[in-house]
Amino acid sequence: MAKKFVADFVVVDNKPLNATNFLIKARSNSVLPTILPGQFVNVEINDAKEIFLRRPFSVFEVDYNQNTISMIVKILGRGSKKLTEIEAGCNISLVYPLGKSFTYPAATDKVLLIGGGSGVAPMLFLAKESGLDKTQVDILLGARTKEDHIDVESYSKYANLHYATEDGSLGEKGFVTQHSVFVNDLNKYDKIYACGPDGMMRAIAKVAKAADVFCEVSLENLMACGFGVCLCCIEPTNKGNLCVCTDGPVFNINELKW
Amino acid sequence: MAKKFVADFVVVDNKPLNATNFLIKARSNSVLPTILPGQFVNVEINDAKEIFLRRPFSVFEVDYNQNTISMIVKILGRGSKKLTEIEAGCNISLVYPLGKSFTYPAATDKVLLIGGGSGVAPMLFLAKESGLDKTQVDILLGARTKEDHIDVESYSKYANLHYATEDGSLGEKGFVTQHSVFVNDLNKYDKIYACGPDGMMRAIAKVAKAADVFCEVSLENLMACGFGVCLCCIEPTNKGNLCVCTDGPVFNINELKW
Amino acid sequence: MVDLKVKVHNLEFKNPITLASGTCGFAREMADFFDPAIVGGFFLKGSTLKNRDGNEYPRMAETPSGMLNAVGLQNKGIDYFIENIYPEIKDYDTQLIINVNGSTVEDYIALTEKVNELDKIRGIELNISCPNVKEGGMAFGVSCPGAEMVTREVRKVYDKTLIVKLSPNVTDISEIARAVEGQGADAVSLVNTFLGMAIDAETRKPKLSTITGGLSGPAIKPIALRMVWQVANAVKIPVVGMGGIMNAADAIEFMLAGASVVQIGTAVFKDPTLPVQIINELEDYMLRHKVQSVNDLIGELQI
Amino acid sequence: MVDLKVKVHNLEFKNPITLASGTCGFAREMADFFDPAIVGGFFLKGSTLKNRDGNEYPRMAETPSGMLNAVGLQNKGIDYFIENIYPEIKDYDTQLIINVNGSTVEDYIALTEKVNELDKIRGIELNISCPNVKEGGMAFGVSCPGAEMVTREVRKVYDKTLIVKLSPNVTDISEIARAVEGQGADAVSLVNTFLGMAIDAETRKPKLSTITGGLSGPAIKPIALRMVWQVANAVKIPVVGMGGIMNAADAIEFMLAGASVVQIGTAVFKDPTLPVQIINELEDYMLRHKVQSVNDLIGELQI
Ligand SMILES: Cc1cc2nc3c(=O)[nH]c(=O)nc-3n(C[C@H](O)[C@H](O)[C@H](O)COP(=O)(O)OP(=O)(O)OC[C@H]3O[C@@H](n4cnc5c(N)ncnc54)[C@H](O)[C@@H]3O)c2cc1C
Ligand SMILES: Cc1cc2nc3c(=O)[nH]c(=O)nc-3n(C[C@H](O)[C@H](O)[C@H](O)COP(=O)(O)OP(=O)(O)OC[C@H]3O[C@@H](n4cnc5c(N)ncnc54)[C@H](O)[C@@H]3O)c2cc1C
Ligand SMILES: Cc1cc2nc3c(=O)[nH]c(=O)nc-3n(C[C@H](O)[C@H](O)[C@H](O)COP(=O)(O)O)c2cc1C
Ligand SMILES: Cc1cc2nc3c(=O)[nH]c(=O)nc-3n(C[C@H](O)[C@H](O)[C@H](O)COP(=O)(O)O)c2cc1C
Ligand code: FES
Ligand code: FES
Repeated sequence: MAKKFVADFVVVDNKPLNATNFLIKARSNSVLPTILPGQFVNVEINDAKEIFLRRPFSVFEVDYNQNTISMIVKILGRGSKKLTEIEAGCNISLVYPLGKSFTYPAATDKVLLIGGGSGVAPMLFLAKESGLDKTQVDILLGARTKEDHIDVESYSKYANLHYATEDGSLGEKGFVTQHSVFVNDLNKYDKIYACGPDGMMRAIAKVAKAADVFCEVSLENLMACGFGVCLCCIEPTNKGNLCVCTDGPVFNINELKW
Repeated sequence: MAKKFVADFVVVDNKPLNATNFLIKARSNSVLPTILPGQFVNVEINDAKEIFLRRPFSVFEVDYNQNTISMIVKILGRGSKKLTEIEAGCNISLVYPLGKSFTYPAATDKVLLIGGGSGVAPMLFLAKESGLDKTQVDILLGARTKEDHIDVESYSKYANLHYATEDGSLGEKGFVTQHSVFVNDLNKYDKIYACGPDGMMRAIAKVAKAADVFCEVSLENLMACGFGVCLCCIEPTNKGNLCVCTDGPVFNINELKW
Repeated sequence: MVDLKVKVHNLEFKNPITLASGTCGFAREMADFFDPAIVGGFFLKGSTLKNRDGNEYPRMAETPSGMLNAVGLQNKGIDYFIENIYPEIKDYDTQLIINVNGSTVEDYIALTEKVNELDKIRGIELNISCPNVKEGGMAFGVSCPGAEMVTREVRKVYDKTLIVKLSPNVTDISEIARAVEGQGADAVSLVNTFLGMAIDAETRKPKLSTITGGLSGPAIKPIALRMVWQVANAVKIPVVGMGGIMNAADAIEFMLAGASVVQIGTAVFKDPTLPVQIINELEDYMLRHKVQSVNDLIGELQI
Repeated sequence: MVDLKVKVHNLEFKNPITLASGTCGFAREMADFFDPAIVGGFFLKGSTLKNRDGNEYPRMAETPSGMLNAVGLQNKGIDYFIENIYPEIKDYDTQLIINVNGSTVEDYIALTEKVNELDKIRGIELNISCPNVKEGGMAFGVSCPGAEMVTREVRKVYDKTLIVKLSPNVTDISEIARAVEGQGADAVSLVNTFLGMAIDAETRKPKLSTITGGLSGPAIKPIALRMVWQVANAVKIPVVGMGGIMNAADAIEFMLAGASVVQIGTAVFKDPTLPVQIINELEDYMLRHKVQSVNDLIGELQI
């Protein structure tokens, strides 16, 4: 298996992206290994009473020159809350790189990336790294309202951006699975990639399966270790119970028992 | 029994007094009750993993105008270390006021106050509050070296200051019990008050008992609750096992089974 | 408004939030912090027939999310309680339950008979689970015959509410619960502390004078909750639950698992006003979840 | 230099720091983080005769200073291990001990017989204490007759080092330890997880698919340490200690209490390189305290 690391990083930036999402960038002292879209890090939450385990977050950006890893952290509970309060200059311990990446698209593929909530992180990472032309890549982002969306305009150079909001305050009204790029054009894509809440993943998988389109989703099962030893994060698949942390978090929907 | 409180204070100052001792001043939102020398507060250590209980610290100063309580915190283990890292502006939860104070001296008394390490705190408090003239009050402070002493020059208006260091780098060389004011002049004092490490207290008590001088010592037994319900902090006395947190921390040496 | 009232046998509690024995003194100490009438009740510090000095210092050690104690039932004996403490607390408008301890069955009986005379003490908590005494205590609570014997004999001399406090240091706590139920216990309370130990690696000595002591606090909560759930499913009498409760959510979890009343123990060392806060938060929870009566929470775990 | 070598029956450990079963996979997963030859040994993930899917998701819940798991011995069965995993790990220069689990005594025997053929597995850890399986598991480990029977039958077919892993969910763990010693166990290891439970107050549902699960981590350390101390005083065979060890001081405390070797379990979830750090810190401690050999720490609690 691939070499993995535990190391203290120094937080170089922690900025709010909106009311509940923060961009945290941390620098390592040592040279970073290759980290691919879909992979994640397991983060120790400092000084937090009654938080025992690490918390997993997808990698959002890697800068091999600066030796930094960035992630987008959404406040969900106590651990993520505490993490978003970390200040630049503080140490933060990461276990990395964890999990398997998305299957890279072929050079001629047309792809649809769908992100929900903080699930945008690996989607943007993939858009940037895919090596495809902007014309080949659509990104569909879903959130409850305009305010819940993260500003990703800078990614318009890598992809065509589409938005769905439940209240219609940005882009089309409704869930991502109701959005026109998803409803009308599904078969024009060679590959669909998605990351977001469980419900969204299942909804996407259902339609993609029916349409028989290649589709990979990233799962967020509860984890204790993050590197394949505890067997807590399992997902039932055609090959039995697989570990989301090592066999995933990215799965082809055809493997899943959904 | 007297009314006691649990409340969040705001740290208004935290400054190092030397390498291991810090002065922490915290302000309450509500009017402070009367707090006397020898009484203590029980402090919640914020955001510290694996620190479960509060930590007791003697009150060093009370400012009823500013609504502040100050304490001198010496770094001993994890809790005190963490506490000395608190920043001004942070909240800190105190249970207060706890324990009984020293017996105030009579107006004509000549008194000797002996402080070891962070035990200086209640001694300086008492010197200031005793209402006695400077000529009536001697303070003897003991520490390992000059560097371990806290600067208390401002108290020279309340008392005559004497120092003992183990290496002789400040004042007389040796333990407080070897210092001339203690060795030669014990019987000129009407009352002796002491606060410091257990060994020092026992040594002082032994001599004071032999010399039959009134002597009160403040004990630092391990505490769980600090307000008399757990019975963990007990000290054997003539009246049976008494709670250091409610029956003390100040005891007349004649009560103790030393 | 929501209805917080709950009954354990004949005992009416104005709300299910009470204070555990040995961590709330004789209630008066808590009165320094809040009006005792606010809480459901107090399980008073363990009493014995005669004065007990308890164990030697040191008696406590902090542990991860918990603490060990080795107090050993220090108290001045029941007569001192009756003469000096009872008069001071008897008019508190809340339930006062006395925690009764003996080295022998005769002790338990003699103690109970004295307590029986106290009008304002409408129930006893029979402690057969103290891990910090050499004789009696936990020895009775870890076997069915022992637990049965003490319960049976005390039951003979006591008509008010008899709550038997169980030890978690057993293979099958439901078995013990059923055993005391069979002998007429009106309720069971659980858990007492877990037998634990702490060592100072630097001095290579035990941290407690008694080497082992009783573990309490949030560390034990998952085990205590499991035991409350098992016992509630095993007996018909009400269950009083405790073990590491630190907030309203914890208290609610114990009720969902089957506890009619909960006790707040070690948590008050961190914050003596916590019981009051928990009552308020419980009300908030019930309003938010549209639960009319606390009785609609008891045992309502969705499985 | 200090001498870290220690023996458990015939098994030589280069140092007393090993990894616990179920928390270090099949050792290869740890090899992603450090050279397996550094640590004393690996107690491999629990194996069964046939493939087991384990329990349903969710299988874990965080608790104060600990966690609950309900994995339920998911593994591909011993044949898969022998064919696919053993060849990959057999040349690690460290002790590899296999953790053996059955629903029936026959399972245990069949499994042991297969393991017996594996040259580089010089010992088995007989798990009679898994709280997360419906049949077998803990059922054998919580009574003397059950523990005795499995030990006796396995002993008949196994000549290498037989370590029996005990359940802490019992009234008297020394009794069980003595029972398995009497049936020829070469060592005992303890503790397995405590049966616990977690509830989500908001959804009013259990947090684990199995309702109850096994509690591990620092929360249980005081109880585990007490049990190791009791067992070490009750038996003559060596004791392998574990339960919440997070640092060298914890490891040393277990050795002082009587453990010859310790296992690091849940702690590796927080930091997979921790076992290596602990070995270094143990050396520092021994130098600082002028302890020549780890054997001079074992059972050396000063009382
Ligand atoms: C592979 C992977 C990648 C992830 N990437 C990101 C990311 O890039 N950005 C991001 O913001 N989050 C991400 N997450 C989710 C993130 O790990 C959780 O939000 C975080 O662990 C919650 O911790 P907490 O202490 O705030 O919540 P807690 O206080 O522990 O829990 C709050 C509530 O949320 C539930 N919960 C906690 N964790 C999860 C989870 N993983 N799935 C479902 N429910 C959960 C709990 O059961 C509880 O009800 C990822 C998770 C995984 C497994
Ligand atoms: C009434 C009272 C008043 C006090 N006043 C002051 C004060 O004004 N300034 C001050 O600096 N300290 C004071 N102390 C001592 C202070 O409470 C301890 O230093 C502090 O609790 C240590 O916490 P820790 O987390 O740093 O140590 P830990 O990490 O918990 O322990 C470190 C080591 O110190 C030992 N230890 C911890 N607490 C005590 C104690 N109370 N007595 C003896 N050994 C102990 C532990 O056993 C351990 O070996 C007072 C104590 C009491 C009871
Ligand atoms: C310091 C201390 C003293 C205790 N004394 C008693 C006692 O006298 N009688 C009793 O039945 N339980 C006693 N207990 C046990 C508690 O009542 C309670 O059962 C246990 O602490 C678990 O609850 P908790 O985790 O909320 O504290 C004591 C606990 C502590 C911490
Ligand atoms: C996720 C998980 C899986 C486990 N699986 C096994 C197992 O397969 N066999 C076994 O004997 N013990 C198993 N255990 C128990 C551990 O080996 C160990 O006994 C226990 O966790 C206590 O040690 P710790 O607190 O250091 O983790 C498991 C523990 C955890 C947390
Ligand atoms: S989180 Fe431990 S195996 Fe996946
Ligand atoms: S610390 Fe609890 S009684 Fe003194």
